[in-house]
Amino acid sequence: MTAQSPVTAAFDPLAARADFEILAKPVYGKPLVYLDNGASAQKPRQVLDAMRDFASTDYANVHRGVHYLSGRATDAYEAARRTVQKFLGAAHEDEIVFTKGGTEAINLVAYGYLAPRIQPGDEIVLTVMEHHSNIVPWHFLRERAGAVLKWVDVRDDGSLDVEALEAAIGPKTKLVALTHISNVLGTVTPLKEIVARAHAKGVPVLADGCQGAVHEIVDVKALDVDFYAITGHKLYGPTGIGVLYGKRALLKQMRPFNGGGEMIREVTRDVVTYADPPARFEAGTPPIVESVGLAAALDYMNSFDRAAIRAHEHDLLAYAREGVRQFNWLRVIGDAPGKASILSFEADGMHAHDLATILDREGVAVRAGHHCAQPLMERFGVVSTTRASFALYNTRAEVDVLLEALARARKILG
Amino acid sequence: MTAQSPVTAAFDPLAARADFEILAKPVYGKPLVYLDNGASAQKPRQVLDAMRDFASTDYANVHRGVHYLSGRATDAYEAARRTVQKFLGAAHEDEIVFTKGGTEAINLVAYGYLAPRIQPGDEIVLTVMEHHSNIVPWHFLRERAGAVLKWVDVRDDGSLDVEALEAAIGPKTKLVALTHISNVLGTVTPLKEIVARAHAKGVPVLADGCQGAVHEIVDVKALDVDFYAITGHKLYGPTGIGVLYGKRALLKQMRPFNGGGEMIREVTRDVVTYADPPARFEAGTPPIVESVGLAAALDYMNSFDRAAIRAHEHDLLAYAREGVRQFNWLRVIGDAPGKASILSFEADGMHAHDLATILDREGVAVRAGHHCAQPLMERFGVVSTTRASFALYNTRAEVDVLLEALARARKILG
Amino acid sequence: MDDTLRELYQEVILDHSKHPRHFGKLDDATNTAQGHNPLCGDRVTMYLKVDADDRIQDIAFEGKGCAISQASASLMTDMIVGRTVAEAEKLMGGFLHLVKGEDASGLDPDDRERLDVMAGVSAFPMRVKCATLAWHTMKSALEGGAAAEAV
Amino acid sequence: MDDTLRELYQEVILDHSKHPRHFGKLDDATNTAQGHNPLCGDRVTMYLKVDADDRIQDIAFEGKGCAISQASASLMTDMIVGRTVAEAEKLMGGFLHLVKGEDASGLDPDDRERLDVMAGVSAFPMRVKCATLAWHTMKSALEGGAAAEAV
Ligand SMILES: Cc1ncc(COP(=O)(O)O)c(C=O)c1O
Ligand SMILES: Cc1ncc(COP(=O)(O)O)c(C=O)c1O
Repeated sequence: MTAQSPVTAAFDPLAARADFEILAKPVYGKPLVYLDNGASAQKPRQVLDAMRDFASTDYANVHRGVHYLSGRATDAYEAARRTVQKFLGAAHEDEIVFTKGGTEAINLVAYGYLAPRIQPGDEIVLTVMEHHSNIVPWHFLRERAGAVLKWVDVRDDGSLDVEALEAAIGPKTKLVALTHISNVLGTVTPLKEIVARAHAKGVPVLADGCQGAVHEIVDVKALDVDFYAITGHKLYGPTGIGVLYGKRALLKQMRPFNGGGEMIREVTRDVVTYADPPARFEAGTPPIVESVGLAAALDYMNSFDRAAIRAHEHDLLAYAREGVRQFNWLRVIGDAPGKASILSFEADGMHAHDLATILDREGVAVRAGHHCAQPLMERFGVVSTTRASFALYNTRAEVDVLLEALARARKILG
Repeated sequence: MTAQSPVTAAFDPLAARADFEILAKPVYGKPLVYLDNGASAQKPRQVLDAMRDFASTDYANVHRGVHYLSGRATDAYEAARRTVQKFLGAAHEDEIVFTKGGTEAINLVAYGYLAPRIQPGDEIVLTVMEHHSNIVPWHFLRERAGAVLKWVDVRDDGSLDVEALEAAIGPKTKLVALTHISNVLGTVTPLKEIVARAHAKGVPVLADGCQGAVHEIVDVKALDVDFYAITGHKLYGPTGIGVLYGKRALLKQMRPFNGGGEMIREVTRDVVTYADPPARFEAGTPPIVESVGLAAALDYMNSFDRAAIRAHEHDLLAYAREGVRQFNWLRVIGDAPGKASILSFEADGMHAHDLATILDREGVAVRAGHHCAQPLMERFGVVSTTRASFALYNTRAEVDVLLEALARARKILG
Repeated sequence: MDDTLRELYQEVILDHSKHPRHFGKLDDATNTAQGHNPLCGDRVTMYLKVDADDRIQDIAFEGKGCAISQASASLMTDMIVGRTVAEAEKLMGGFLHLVKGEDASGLDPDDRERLDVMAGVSAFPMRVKCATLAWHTMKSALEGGAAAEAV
Repeated sequence: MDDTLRELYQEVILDHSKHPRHFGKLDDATNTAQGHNPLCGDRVTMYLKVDADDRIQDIAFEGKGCAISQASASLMTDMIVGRTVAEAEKLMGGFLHLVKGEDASGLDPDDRERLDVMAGVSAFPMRVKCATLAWHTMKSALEGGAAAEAV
């Protein structure tokens, strides 16, 4: 392999890079090689401009005003909802609930859907590779309502055993909560098949799509998934916003989560009645400017051939995976077939934090730690890993810098 | 009175106006007169620039990375916390919890503090002038846990009867939840005195400061209030962020609300332990860029003499209050002494929505409706009101435009 | 004065809103429904008397609201009485097109002319809900009377 | 190579981290505590044997961690054994100043010299918690053994 990307790739990461000002700014006098995209992606100027322009042209609070700016802001906010709807392939715009992030989207399902339905002993099926955001809300239901968590293991290569998952679904299972893509292993779960099997047993499925929506082309209708959670800041969009997709029929049955303005139909001293979804779940002033930024981010992604982005990311992963084979002191964790562009590894005698510190001084930003996935760390018998995660703007040349920096770290620490 | 502000005012609204690009943009070919500040304030370029600069220079996810950008972002986020701490006069920075808005800040108290402490029949004291955001979370506790809501009335001028409030606090009262400033009446409640009386009966007080922090100079230590909720977008800051101030000792006793990354100490398959405040309540990726924007907004406010801003706002209110006396068909709702710069009114034979539509075409943005305060509407026997609310950038000349537009509306509809 | 405003608040509209036709209750109503505009808190109650031939024999409404919603309700009741349910629903379809600024050519020319006073609403997207509330409530009454909400 | 990195990962540090002194358990410990760095999940357990005169007779630690935290623990145990509790706490105060890049002139010159290998940490604010974990845990053990967290 060479540092040149194959000519077949229709996607040009260098052209895209120009949209990300921050990538051109050196750290410690060295070019920034930003490989911490799994934690958060950088934002293109199209997103930052859209937000600033909106805030300085059309801003007001939404929904309840009859004046010009309020109308403009409401239109922008609702247009953003439709942009998300199309991005996820949802049937209806009222299936799109804006939240403050991916974590809150999952908590909304826990509080609004599951909590009123849980009896002591009822089960929630989840996998050992879940992010804490898709674990702790269920632990709450264990602590507070006696729910039982049923953990499904992954194979040594990080792939999910669908049979094992199906076997874990029993008569007391109330929900399957699993990730679409593991933020540590890169594993892509066969969501459509899992949903079909869970539905055959009458159990709904919540997919944590915080990584999934970044790397896969999602169609919630085709997946038939019941809930799908995404987060703006990993999708090249702003912080402070996420989305819960929920099937209309399920959202309608859910009780509200936060109480406040906008989510009510009527409030008196004695009684309160609630608005229909999605308003029922959007209490208070929503992330208005952020909705505009999120729509701009999705538009940005769609301005490319998304399959070509995907191919580019897979190329980077393959190139990096091949590159680290030269290091016999390095063990990759997660090698599932078809996995997304996330590379976690452990290094003999080198702690992830030391490694990350040395890489950092070479300009290479990676993540070191448990990645909010402690049960998975335990599964693989590690305390932490080092993780390089690739976005559309990364290049093979950057992978080369990573590899060189790894070799240098070995020299320093080895 | 004349359209000139008194020369004694140290604050120059025209100079400040220049910081707000949107105010210079005409609507329907007329100068924008933005008097919907109670719903949301416009943002100065200092805020928009700070956010954009941060996003294109120092952005990464916070807290868990060891790389350069992660350190920069974490520092900025924690510096924002200290800026808020100083703004509110809090004793400790860990008493500042970032939320997605004012509504969520109040819900955090309902879910994290009060829910585990409520027995059927326990009482929550609140006033009839609360915003739905400080009503519905307590209705949830009524619906779900049998709490009883005790409503304290206001006088005909909109002022709060402190004796009546004290009398409503009984042995079963678990919380007093009241606004610092009414978003409809402009009434400023005597918070310090109320807190003292509630504490004398052993009851903690939550103040809804979403309007209070905008118009008053707040010192939570001096007020001795237990919880104080604020929202970014009304403070000339971004959407998608708010703050709960909570006394350290109380926050420590609270259980978590949202579950996810960052708020845990350790997660295993069977057990989860939680981080200390404020992290315990900040599950998931927080509103990082928004924290920078909020800090910039507070810095912006503090770049002026805040007492002078307050005097300017009071001058606008007095000028407008005087101005509407000429309209014998108009009834002001809320005339409490010392009230903040919010003017609500009802007009004979003219529905608030019709009025607001006509004002809008004159470039005047006001709010029409129930202002998320239906119990208060009921108290005053109206379905809706028209509300003009003044910010630091408004001028007497704008009040004149409002008055002319009102006269014109009367001609059209009267 | 702004032309679109003059168009919105025409004499006819203001007259309808100040002196609404068919305002009140119907004691022998066969169909009723409540409508609610959560934006402003306005509500309307619609009473209809439908005979065995599905003809709307009588109609009345109660409630408070802005000039647009009151005028729309008044005009609607005036126009609908005596029509069959199917005709009323067809009229409603045309009306919705009209106030949203869409193609309303499906309307009978006479109806189109009478409804024309409401066409100005299309320039005020934030007020469309006010204009349609009575109509949605009427439809909801015909369908069995669940609470209607302005949409 | 970056000078600050060379400063951080000096031979002495790497040697301490690879061959930590006083690594293991103390069966007759009078004081123990667990420390935890939530950032990376690292943990350390500290065992101390304090005699009637408040002198630290023996000390040992167990746990996994990065080079910085291991070296810091190793160096600390080496330096602290034989001191009184008060002396250990004074040393800790100076150490904290040193790794935060603050004025550490309160340290005894000999101690200052031995601790100097850790001074490089001050250029890496995100790693200060790694360096201080063992010290906080030691303090927590002396205070009665509640779990310590890197701060
Ligand atoms: C798989 C996965 N789920 C959930 C989350 C939580 O998203 P957020 O922190 O934006 O709420 C993340 C990212 O942190 C993630 O990678
Ligand atoms: C008094 C008061 N409380 C609470 C809120 C809710 O704030 P937010 O909508 O930002 O959550 C508002 C504003 O809408 C308010 O005016």
